[in-house]
Amino acid sequence: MARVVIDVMLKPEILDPQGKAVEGALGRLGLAGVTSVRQGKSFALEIDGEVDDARLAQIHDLAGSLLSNPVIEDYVIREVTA
Amino acid sequence: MARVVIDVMLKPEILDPQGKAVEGALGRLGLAGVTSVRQGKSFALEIDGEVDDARLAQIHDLAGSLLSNPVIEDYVIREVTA
Amino acid sequence: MTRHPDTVADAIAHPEREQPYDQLGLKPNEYDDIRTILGRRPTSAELAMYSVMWSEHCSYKSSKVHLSQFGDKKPETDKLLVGIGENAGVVDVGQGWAVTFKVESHNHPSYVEPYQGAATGIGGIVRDIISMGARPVAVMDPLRFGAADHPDTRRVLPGVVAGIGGYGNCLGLPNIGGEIVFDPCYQGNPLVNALAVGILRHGDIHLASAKGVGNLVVLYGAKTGGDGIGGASILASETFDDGGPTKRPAVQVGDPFVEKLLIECTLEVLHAGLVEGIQDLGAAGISCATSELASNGEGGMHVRLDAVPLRDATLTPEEILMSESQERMAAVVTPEKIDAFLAICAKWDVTADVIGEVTDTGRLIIEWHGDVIVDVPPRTVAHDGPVYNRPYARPSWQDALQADVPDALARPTTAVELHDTVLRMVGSPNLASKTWVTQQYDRYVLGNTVLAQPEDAGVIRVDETSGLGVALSTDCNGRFAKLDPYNGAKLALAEAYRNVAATGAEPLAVTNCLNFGSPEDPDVMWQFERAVTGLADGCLELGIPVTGGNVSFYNQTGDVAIHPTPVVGVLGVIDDVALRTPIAFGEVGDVVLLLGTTRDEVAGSEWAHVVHSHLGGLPPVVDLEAERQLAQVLVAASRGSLVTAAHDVSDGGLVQVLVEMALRHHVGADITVPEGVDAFVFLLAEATARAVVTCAVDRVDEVVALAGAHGVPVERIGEVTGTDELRVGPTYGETLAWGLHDLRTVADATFPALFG
Amino acid sequence: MTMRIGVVTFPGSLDDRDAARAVRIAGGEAVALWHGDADLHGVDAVVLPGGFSYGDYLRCGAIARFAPVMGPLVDAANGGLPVLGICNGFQVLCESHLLPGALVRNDSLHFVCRDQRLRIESTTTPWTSEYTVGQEIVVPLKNGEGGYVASEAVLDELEGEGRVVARYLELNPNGSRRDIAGISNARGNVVGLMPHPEHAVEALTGPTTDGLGFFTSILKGLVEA
Ligand SMILES: Nc1ncnc2c1ncn2[C@@H]1O[C@H](COP(=O)(O)OP(=O)(O)O)[C@@H](O)[C@H]1O
Ligand SMILES: [Mg+2]
Repeated sequence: MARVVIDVMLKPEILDPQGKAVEGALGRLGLAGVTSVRQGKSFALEIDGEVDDARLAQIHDLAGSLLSNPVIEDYVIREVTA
Repeated sequence: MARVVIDVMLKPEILDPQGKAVEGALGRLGLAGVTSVRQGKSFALEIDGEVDDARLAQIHDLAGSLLSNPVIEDYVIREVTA
Repeated sequence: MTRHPDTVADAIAHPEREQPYDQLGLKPNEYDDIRTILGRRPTSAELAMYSVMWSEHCSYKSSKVHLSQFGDKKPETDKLLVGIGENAGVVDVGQGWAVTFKVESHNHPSYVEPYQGAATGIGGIVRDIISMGARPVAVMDPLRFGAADHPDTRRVLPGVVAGIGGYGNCLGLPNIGGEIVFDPCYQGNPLVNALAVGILRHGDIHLASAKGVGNLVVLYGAKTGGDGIGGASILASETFDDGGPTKRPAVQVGDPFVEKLLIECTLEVLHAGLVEGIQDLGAAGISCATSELASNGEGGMHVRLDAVPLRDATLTPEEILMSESQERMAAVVTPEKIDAFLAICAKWDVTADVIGEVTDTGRLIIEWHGDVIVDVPPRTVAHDGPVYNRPYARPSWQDALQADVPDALARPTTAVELHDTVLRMVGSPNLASKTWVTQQYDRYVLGNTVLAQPEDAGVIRVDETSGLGVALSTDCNGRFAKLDPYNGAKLALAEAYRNVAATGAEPLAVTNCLNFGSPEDPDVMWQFERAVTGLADGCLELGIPVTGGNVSFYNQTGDVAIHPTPVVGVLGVIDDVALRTPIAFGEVGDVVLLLGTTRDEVAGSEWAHVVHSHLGGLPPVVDLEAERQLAQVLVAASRGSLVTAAHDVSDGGLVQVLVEMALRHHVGADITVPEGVDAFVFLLAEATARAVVTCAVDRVDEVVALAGAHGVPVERIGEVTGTDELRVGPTYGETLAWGLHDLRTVADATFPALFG
Repeated sequence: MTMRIGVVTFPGSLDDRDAARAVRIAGGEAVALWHGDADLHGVDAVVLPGGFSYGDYLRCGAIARFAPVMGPLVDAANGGLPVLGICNGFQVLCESHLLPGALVRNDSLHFVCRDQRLRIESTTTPWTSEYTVGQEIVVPLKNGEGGYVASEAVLDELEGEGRVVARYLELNPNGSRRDIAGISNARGNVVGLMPHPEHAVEALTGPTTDGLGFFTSILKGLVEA
């Protein structure tokens, strides 16, 4: 059993309406000094067996195609635990 | 300038249709052995100044009320960097 | 980081600096023209402005010479309050009400990023409507995709549909219609056209012009980011030598929530009388808004570009001028009213900044931190761009295509074959139920939707007290246009016109979105010239003016262009929406009548497409006089409450019409094939100027008399039975019967099976 | 005396005009309430309309819940003021903890707009008193995040106390637990409903006029009170 966590976020130059809405709300609720909020997605995969190099390459492929849209998003594989 | 990252995920007992859809798609695209996928949200806050204990307490409050809905979601503050 | 910009003084001092005009899409002759206009080389900011404003998309340089026909052949009408040339045309619909509507393309962005491309297509067309002073009240989405079962269609279609729904639903605009057509010719070039309609009182019309010397220019809405400015980044890197451009996204991301606030805020400032002139920011952003406002007004403007609020502080002035960031507007406001204007923006949480003022210098002057970086006559940017009379010639293959008539295609020869052919067609992607798509769209919001999909046209109530309403339909059969672009455009017009009339509304005005391949290909240019001429002639014959539209060229992959696809939108008015005619078979015992003449016309038909993958021959005969007479019958029948249902005949022929009328409310009918008519031709030919109506038995004589009075052939073809079956006979000696449950199952299964 | 029903407009509210129209058609006076104004202006009941408040960007209703108008509204609701939350309004009521549970993304992952058959399960609320128990109605439904979820204990409690106000029939459009389309608080004065009765008040524009009962119920109840 392995666990892989992938974070997907909008590229920095892309408008993030959701982050902007949260930024506004945090300010109205009294959290001072917030200069920017970006909202991202994360995917936590539980996988049977081991995540070897081939598996990881496959996960990279899918993270860059299915889980994120490379036109507007970047991803990182944050965590791989056995 | 500090950076705070908060992860929000559905509680384990709440059905996650998006995660389910991703799970199905990963399988169809040939990633074998995926037993579960959960989709979460993350918020990256850039904050002017320092995140002291009082600030952190305030962020915990907001993470547990605004950023997540405790009825269905849990949150963790994943990262606090100066 | 403030870099030293390329100023006008620099341009004078360093006249021979090389400029990357070609990478910005300008031709050498165009660059020379700019130098002639300015009497010097342009600054890089000026080059940015000219390059984007003189692009095909903004300047209509290849289409202008042909589009002028819409003005030259404009029919006599007193209904047109604002015509071609403004953000959108405005039509008088009576009782002091006016309607503005327009359709625009967002084809290429939707291929690159389907969700955001389609979403921002809706956002852009809605801003055109609010900039006229109108409240947007509905949207429509004519769409075309490659083969339904192609893997890339599975990527593009769901994203486009989700984007249109995501943006339109969040804006609170009902989606009242559209089209979904599949054809392999659109594989690499899907068409995402978006139509918006708005209503206003006659006195509320606003125009894009900067009047009144000393008045202030306000930019309001979203902050400016680096969206859609790949070209300007090239410019920045060529001009400055400190490490090249940062990455700029080619994709624009929409924020419908901000647009909703922009709508409410704009309507409030307009109704409070705080605005002298107003313009939306679409393609070419600030370049377009400032140059158009200035050249439509006193002729001069002074802008401080550093006052533009930025989402990304690293943007260069060239990039700010070219940015296509969404959800922005520009207004001209007197100094006395500026505080009130800004207060309303604050109420709606809309960012607003004064960025300049109106002058009478005849120059558009733009400063960047005190340096003058633009000093141009605004007309030369906005209106006096290049005009090309591109070569065009009838394609060498056109004759062969027209000669390839469908006469030899095998037709069903037995009742069983005909039965199965119909079932197959009912489930084919172009004819199947579109519910999978339309149920992702809110059709109820605002509470004025009287008819929406799958009716012939969307009908919206304009005035709750009087019941005044408007009807809208968009149509185009690209196969017909490929076979004969002149008549294909007329057929698109005829179909939209007929759809509007079928609801009981009187057709009033036309908008269009002309989707074609490359204008640099003489074959395509010929198609374009023929289609525009056909549409202009058709509008003149029907007596309804073109009020505006949009041209989308370069829809082609390599040498292969899409079918010419002149999408036509027709607007009609109905005095009392309570009298509208729906398509559904209603009362059991009602008589079914066919209006119009059936001819053996199957070239370009859905049958030839589905069963034989054949495209050749000549499209159905177009008879606009017959269309006009048919429309008069349909409108009069509605006004007199003579008919209980009406549905126009088009794609798929008569049988498709009957199936749709039966399935709408699950009510069957018995249909008789008239003597001497071939059952196949009766059911599947696509002869135009036809409609099916139903009426109570005791009104048949009146309907027949009405049709007779207008010279429209009418034939009694059956009766509404209310059973579970649609029966048609005699066909090859037998009576065919399709169970409505079977038909529904077949029609409903296609989209979910394809798209999940 | 005409009863005054407040209709709150948040930034991004969309069905506020429709809700106000429904109130008028039912014979009441609709009073526009502004999200930024912490005052209910003495209305007799409140409708939180549908829409996408704050774009629904974080979670539906999550940001609206903190609007100034919600302070007095929550107090008044706890004191017995009748409140109806429709769609986004339902989401706001859950986020405000005036109603239990939460609304999550539709199980189809698509926004869905359809004419939905419902069964009215409770007529003891001030918003449903004009219906009969078991009455079937058809009203529009349109949401992207309409799946009602709550713990099994809460669901049992809702059913046990007769607080399920309406249930989906024929097809569960969004994956709601136990086909729940609407619920009330323990006292019954606060009702949340995912479908849109305000879009079914005129034969011309709605699939039916079945939704009018919500608005005639409240007006009749107020007059009799
Ligand atoms: N196919 C067309 N038929 C008629 N008018 C057109 C057509 N294409 C463009 N126009 C008109 O030319 C003007 C400029 O078009 P466009 O650049 O699309 O407007 P905008 O800048 O408001 O988006 C508009 O008035 C538009 O209606
Ligand atoms: Mg415009």
